[in-house]
Amino acid sequence: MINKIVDSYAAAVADIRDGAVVAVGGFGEVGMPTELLHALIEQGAKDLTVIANNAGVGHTGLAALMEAGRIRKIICSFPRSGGSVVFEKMYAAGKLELELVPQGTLAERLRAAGAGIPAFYTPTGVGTKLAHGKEVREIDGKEYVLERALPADVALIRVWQADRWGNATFMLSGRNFAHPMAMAARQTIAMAHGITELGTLDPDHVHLPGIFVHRVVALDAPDRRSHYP
Amino acid sequence: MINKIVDSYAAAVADIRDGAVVAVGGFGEVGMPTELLHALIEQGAKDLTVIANNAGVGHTGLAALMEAGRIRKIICSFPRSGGSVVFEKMYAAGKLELELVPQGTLAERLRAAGAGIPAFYTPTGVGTKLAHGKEVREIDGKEYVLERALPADVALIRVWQADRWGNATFMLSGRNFAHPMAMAARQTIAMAHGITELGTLDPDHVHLPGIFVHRVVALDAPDRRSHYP
Amino acid sequence: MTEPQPLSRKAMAARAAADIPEGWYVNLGIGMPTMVADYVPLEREVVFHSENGILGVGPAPAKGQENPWLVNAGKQPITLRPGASICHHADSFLMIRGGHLDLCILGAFEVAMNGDLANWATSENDTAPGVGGAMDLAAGAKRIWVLMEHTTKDGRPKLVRSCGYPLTAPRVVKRVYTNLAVLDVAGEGFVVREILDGLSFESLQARTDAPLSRAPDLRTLAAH
Amino acid sequence: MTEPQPLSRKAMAARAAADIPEGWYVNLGIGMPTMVADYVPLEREVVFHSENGILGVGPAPAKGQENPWLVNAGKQPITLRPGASICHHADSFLMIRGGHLDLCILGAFEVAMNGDLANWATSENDTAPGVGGAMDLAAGAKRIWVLMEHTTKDGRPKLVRSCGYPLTAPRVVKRVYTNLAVLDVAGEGFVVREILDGLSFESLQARTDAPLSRAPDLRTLAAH
Repeated sequence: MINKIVDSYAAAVADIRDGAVVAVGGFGEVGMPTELLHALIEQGAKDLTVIANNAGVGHTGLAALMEAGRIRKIICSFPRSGGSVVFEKMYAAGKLELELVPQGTLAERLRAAGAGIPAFYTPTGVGTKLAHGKEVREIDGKEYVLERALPADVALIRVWQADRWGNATFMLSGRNFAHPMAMAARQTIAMAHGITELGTLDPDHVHLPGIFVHRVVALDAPDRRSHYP
Repeated sequence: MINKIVDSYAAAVADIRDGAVVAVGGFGEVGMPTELLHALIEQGAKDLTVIANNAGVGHTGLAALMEAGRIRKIICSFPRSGGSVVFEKMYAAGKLELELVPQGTLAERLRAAGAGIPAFYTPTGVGTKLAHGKEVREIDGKEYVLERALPADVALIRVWQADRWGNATFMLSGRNFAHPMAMAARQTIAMAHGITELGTLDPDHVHLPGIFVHRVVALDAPDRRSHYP
Repeated sequence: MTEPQPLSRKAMAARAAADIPEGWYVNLGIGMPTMVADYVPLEREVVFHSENGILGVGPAPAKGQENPWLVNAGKQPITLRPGASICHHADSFLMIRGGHLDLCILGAFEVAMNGDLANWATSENDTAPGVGGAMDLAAGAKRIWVLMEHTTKDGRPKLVRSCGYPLTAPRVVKRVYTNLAVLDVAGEGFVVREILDGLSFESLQARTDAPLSRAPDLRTLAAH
Repeated sequence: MTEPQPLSRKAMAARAAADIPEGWYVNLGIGMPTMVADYVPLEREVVFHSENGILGVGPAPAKGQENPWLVNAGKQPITLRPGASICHHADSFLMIRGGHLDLCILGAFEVAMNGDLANWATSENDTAPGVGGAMDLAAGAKRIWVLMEHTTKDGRPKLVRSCGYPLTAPRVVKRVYTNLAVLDVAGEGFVVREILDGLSFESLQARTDAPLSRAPDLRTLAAH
């Protein structure tokens, strides 16, 4: 029997290694896998490269992981936003490397990694400083920049419902980056607001097929820790 | 009020022009927009380039359009299958140009056109005769072939339900190529098994957002002609 | 002669809103552009897109009716209108980058007369600017309109011959709505289509770095 | 000495099926490979993928129970099993091309000792061959196994030093299941892991173009 459901956050993140590239779902706070990030702090992995749209808010979730000194580099589109206090302090202090990527290029580079596409051309960024050092090529009279796939070792995502095969649905704008990140990662770990019996999700309406999900933990697993510290 | 619903097949296909590139949904017979193809025969556009996974079966639908001499070139992955009698005769007689594309490359080239990606690298086809004449590039020690986006002027697709904004759902394996084709086309024309009131489709479960659909005709429109001639 | 009162932010948003025809798919940038939606009546059906995978953004929810799972690109609570749909981020940016949006209205630091847009970083040395979806929108939408004050707070022109700030995308802006005028990008300058009632063309030129010319049917800019 | 009876097509499918562990995501090529699913018991959960956007293909439907909206890549009616999901063609091939499938079992015209696969066109001059998803599967899946007769109908070897037919993909095949043997690709030849009961190694070599070697634990090929 395939059973991707584990019974604790600790088990879910148990084998994330030092130096891993970790994609973190969420757009702002919506869809952010906060509890998985807190479990990752407990777990202790360090020297991480994090892929996320934002660089954390306040002192919980991604910001807490950052504040704990576990993140070496962050790849994101919009690091500074209301409340990104930890990022700003650590970046200014030179304790954090930043790779700034246009938001659509970020999503597309993740999908490309999932699709076996090592590189693709895009008009986004042409003629800007974010294209510096990248190959620019004229195709049919228009210039494009070559962007590389962005694979991850692990993706941490928040889903609405999930079954033991890892099939998942999302709730409204909670979907955002979770889908391309799950495609891009060798191991996707999902925290689910509800665990549902195999066969109860409509095959026409599974958002994220189980092939992209490797481990599932229920939101209310016993070691849930939504606030940190 | 946005209303993409037209009241006849004739109106749906009215402005497809000679020489157009027409993407035709369906995998085998499932999801094939047969009635739209018959309306296109009536409409008279010729010198068409057709993008489709298969090259038609029997003497209806795509095969009928082909037999009527309207197709100059077909871009597909699997032209010959049980019953592809029209294709085989016309191809052997030199009346049809064929561009053979691996099925996944076909789907990805369509999506790329929809995504504003003019070209991408893929391992599919490397070291085969389908890579002849194409750029091959080594990236991180592995060889890839450069494939170009495949945009269409028009996509003809069959959907399950649709509303007046063009939002659509699919039924099971009827989904197949319709989605990437709708993304790739400047104008997507959908025939719908059911027309539903705006607001009745669950926003979380719209398969094809209306931004990709430009015209909708109900399956049972008065000029439905499912068999040809 | 006293100068007339520039348009308020609300009036600017309303002016841009008046030019959006029914049926367009439109993305509104964070800040003032987001206000444009408030001035498009629901019965004129315009489909608003938000980068985080939403097509069919509706009006802001009533206080206390916010759905925590439903925010726009600015992370503000929103509603969906009938006909809305949700997609993931890669598909959402496919809509943007694939040229499926009819229009994107953005704010800007500077717009150059050749259409160059600078709206993401204020200097080459900015410590950690965020680019967000600005470059994708600027490069991908069918049309880019800019909605911004005509000058900076300290009076420096924002419609310039050549951008001093880092570019978001070259040659993409088609039209600019300011608190003083509506202008089209014209390559060698800007064409003034509408000018604030009571403001002289010379005064407008004095607040603009790039050369201005009059549209044949130059009209008065009024709140809508 | 009379030669033993080669494995039937069903026995070949069953033999390959025996090697698929629970939990793998597996695509089965059209024809004999599709039969492999019949020999994986439902309680050993293997998730079968079909190119046309199906994950979780179940057994063939009973006569009269066919759903016209539900076919596999060979256009045969199928069922879905609990846990199945549907996606569009681009996402379906993303699964294939992105290395998400643990295994793909394909038929072949020829397999070369370096793993080269030829299974889509029988000659350079074939008038209109169909490639379908063969090249995507061959280049994309984590493992490629081939299921085919050991020789052509007229006795020519299909396990060759070098493919004569147009390639589907170079150096991708890991293992071959034939009606006479189970063999691993070994670069300079094939390693025989199992051989049909009663067939001599020399007889097998005589029907094989590429050089064969014995696996240290060479076993007898038996129907499963």
